[in-house]
Amino acid sequence: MTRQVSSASSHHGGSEATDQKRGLTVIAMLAVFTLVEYIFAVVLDAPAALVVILAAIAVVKAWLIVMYFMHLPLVWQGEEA
Amino acid sequence: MAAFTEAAHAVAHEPHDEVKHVRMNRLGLWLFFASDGLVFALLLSARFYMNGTDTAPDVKQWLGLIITSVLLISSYTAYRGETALHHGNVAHGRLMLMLTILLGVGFFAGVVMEWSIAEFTVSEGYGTSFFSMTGMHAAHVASGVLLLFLAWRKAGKGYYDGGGLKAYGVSGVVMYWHFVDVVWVFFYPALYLIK
Amino acid sequence: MTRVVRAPIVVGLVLAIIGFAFGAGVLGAIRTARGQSFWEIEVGMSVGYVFALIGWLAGVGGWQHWGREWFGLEAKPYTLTGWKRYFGFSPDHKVIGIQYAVTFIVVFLLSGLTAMLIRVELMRDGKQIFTPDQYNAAMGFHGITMVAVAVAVLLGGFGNFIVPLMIGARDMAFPRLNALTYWFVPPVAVLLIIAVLMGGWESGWTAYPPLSSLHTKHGQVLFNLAVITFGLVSILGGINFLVTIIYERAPGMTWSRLPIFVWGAFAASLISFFFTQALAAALLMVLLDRIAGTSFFRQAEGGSPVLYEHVFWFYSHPAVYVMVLPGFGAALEILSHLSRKPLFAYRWVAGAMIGIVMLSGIVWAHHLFTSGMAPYLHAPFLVLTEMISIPTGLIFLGAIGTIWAGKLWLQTPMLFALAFIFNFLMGGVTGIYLADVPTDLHLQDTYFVVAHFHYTIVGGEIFALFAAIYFWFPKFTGRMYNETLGKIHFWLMFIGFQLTFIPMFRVGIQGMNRRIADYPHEYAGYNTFISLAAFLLGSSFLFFVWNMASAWLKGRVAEPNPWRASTLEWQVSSPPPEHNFDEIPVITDTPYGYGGGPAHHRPFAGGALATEEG
Amino acid sequence: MRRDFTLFTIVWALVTAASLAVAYFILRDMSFPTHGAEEASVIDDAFMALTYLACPVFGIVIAAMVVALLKHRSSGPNNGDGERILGTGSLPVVWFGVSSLLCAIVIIYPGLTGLFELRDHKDPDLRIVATAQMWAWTVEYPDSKVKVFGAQELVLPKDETVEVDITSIDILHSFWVPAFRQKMDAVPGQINKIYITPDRVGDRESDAAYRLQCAELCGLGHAIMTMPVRVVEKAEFDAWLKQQQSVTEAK
Repeated sequence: MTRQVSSASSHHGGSEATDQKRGLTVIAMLAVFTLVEYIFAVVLDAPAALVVILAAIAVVKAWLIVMYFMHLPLVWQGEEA
Repeated sequence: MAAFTEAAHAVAHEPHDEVKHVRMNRLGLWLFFASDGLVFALLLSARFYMNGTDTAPDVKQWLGLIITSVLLISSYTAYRGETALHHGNVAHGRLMLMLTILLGVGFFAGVVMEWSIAEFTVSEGYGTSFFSMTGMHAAHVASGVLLLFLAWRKAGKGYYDGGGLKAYGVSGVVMYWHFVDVVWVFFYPALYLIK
Repeated sequence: MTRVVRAPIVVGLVLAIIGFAFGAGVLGAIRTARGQSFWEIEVGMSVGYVFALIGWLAGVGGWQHWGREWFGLEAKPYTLTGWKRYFGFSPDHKVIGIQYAVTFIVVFLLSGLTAMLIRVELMRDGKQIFTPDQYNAAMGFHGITMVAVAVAVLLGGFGNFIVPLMIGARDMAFPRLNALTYWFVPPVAVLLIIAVLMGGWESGWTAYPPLSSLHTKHGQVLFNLAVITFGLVSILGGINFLVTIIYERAPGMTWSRLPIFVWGAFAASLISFFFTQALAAALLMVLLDRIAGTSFFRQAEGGSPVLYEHVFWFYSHPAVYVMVLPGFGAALEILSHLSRKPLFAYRWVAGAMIGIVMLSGIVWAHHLFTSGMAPYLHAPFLVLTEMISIPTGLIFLGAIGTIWAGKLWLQTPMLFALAFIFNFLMGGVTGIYLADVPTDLHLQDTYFVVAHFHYTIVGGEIFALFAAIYFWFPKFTGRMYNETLGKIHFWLMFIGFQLTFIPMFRVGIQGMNRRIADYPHEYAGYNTFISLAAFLLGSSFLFFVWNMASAWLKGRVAEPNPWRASTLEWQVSSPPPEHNFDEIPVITDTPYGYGGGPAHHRPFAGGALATEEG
Repeated sequence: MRRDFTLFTIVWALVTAASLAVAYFILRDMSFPTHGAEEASVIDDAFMALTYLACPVFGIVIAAMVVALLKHRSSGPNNGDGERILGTGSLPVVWFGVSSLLCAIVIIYPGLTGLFELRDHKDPDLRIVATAQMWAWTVEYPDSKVKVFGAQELVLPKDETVEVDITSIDILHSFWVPAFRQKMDAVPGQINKIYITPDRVGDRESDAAYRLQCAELCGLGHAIMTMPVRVVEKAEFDAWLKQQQSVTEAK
């Protein structure tokens, strides 16, 4: 009843080192996005456009966390035994 | 919260299929996130309803950036801790959990500082949104720190030795921590950055 | 003596008091340090209550059987047996089901008594027994307790008891969470009773600000805390049902083989786990405006009462489907078994339930047609709200298709289920008038609305509840109720109900608005009639209580399957054995094997599940 | 089966006819409070249209129940089963289609048409400001600087379109005169408008429908938060206004 899942997107697929490396990639992307958010907020003087841009970036950041840190796909993919 | 759905196995009348058990807990936890997320979503909507896209000119941008970074980094350490425990590397996992706890406390201290130096009051329109949103979020951070501490303690007593599904308890707590982070991902721009 | 002292409820009470003192004390110390008075009643009660709640839950069993594990200690085993299980922390879904059912039926009767008092007051114009203040307190108490009963009694009581049996599971997915969830209920009752003793709150069960955030008595704070706590019951219970139904079904129990009551519970849980937080958010805003000085509802700061109405109805409209969906399920289930026919158009009915869930979240603003919300919202919400009639119509098709050409066995549960069809028809049809903006402008906040929602919730859900009570009574208790008393109860309740609420439609159209302690003399005639009819309705419950009490204590011992029904819960003994099934059954066909269909769920004699061939 | 359908059709026709007759001959004349404004027609017509549409729908369910109850009773579970009708055929599809169609009709008429008719206001001849507070109404006639308060009367001219600006100074209340049908909440800090054209002379003395009633729970005095309403001919109204003006000036 359980499938062995090693989907790259979701979970501790391989060795600890691979997993840790993926975490580093994700946090790096999050850091970059946060910096981009901040820079936009400082330099862009168009409130309406800013709201849209920030909302879009926030969605991407949330997606990264939900998919790679919280392993959302495991809800339907199942656990590795 | 995470541990609400953790480990109901003691009362199961026959040895549950462990995999199924973890699947149920995981789904229950996500349903809880969806439900709890609605409170934050509604507070966020109320913020736009009340204040439009204005933010107070005197929010401390530097402080906002610092606590945001602290919380993001804590998500990374939490991930490292979870991964380590999942692979049975208890010592490293505990170290990372402790680091997460410290960062969480740091974030909490940042919010307290922000509250005490804020130049607007809770009864102003913007203050209403700001204090209620950060307050609700900080309460979740505090409970998350508590849960992380319990997980750290149990890890020290050998409850997660062997990793894999045995370490699901840690995963649950860490997921809760990430959830609190996701909320902040939306709150930060809404409270600090838009103008 | 020590036994009494160690009883879970006593320990819980002691820890609750200690918790309250701790919370209020720490708050007082902080306040004193900041140069404020030590005790401020509303903040003090709120903070104290949070710790009292934690103390209560820990003391009543949460710590012994669960919390210890979080600290790396061994959880204590469950030692209570017999009737004492019902007064402690029990992970058994059957015990929890009875806890919910009995608690909420008692609350229902109390709240009904309040309604009788309200009808005494309204019997004539002018003051009878209540001052306007007391009237508002009674009305608010009746409102919120009945809402709580309606949300929890079918889902909490019957859902907990029946759903795991129906799907062939040994228990719910999270048994301890289930037990903990139930023990949130007593604090809610205590808070509401204290609130009434403190003079009540003037804002009814809807608690609209700025009345609730600026003007009402301290009871408002207790009301808000109680409802937020009750929200947790709804949310955690909903999550538990969803995970149970998704993961704990017996082998072969596919989605298209679920008994319809399980579908009803599933659909209602989808709503309650998600939307309930909106109620918590709305009441939290009111609470913060009162105790923390925020400005959610102060126009000058950008806040608005209309904001509250949106957030509040975003939950409170879907809430009515949390109430009626399990009612639909129970009534259709009973109609099928007691007509000895398969449920008509099963897939359409199950689909309609999910359709109602999907529509329920996008119709809330029809409560705001007269509130001064943005005019461009009127047309879309009119359209969406009217669309709810389509899935509801399919439920009716299922009901009348099921009794068509059946073999109707008119026992008490069947009578209640048939009355459910009629009442909900009345409620559904009158709902159209309220979804339609032009008529709603006149009818909003009148007795027409009162009559309408009593037809849907009392006529619909509560009639289905009584159908369920009589139908599953033998399964719950192992004894049979008295059929004659049951029928007397039914006819008195049915007739009393019609005579009470039909005139309310008319008096509402005529111009009598709701929630008033007094009304113009012109409406007195109708109200006298309504009050007398309401007393008839109220008297029917005397027969109910008598019947239940005497049957439970010394009724005839029931067979495992007195109805010869085909679903799984009837294939085990009455009451069911502790672990439900000695062997998890394997399901091979639909639950409604009547009329020459496959007979895999067919009744059998004896206490254990018969193993059926292929 | 066949005879069931015959009986069903007869009962359905009877119930429908009877309920239509009740609606047409009794409800239409007796249900509503006094028709005191032009806009009331939109609402009353909508009400009756919905009632007529509801009658046959009501009849279907009642007829099905009557047939089942009259012809298919059983005295116990051992008398065999009903027919195995699963409802997997085309009936649910037809039912779904017809109910969707009915729903669409109701949405368009009387729903949307009525909504737009009420929205389509003529130019008002008179503007009044109704201000709610706990627990009394103040009505102001801004053009003539007249104010009435509490137990005084709200007087309106017949056949003139009145714009009512509704607001509140403390909490939520609601402006409702049953004779005029429309209802609108008084929200602090916000002005909500309705338009009414009284078309019949009347007053509170003889008719409870001529009362301004708060229709949103507002605490202790909610029930008694009323103000008598009187609709008079234009000439009489002008005289009343003049008299009130002199009273105001005398103060």
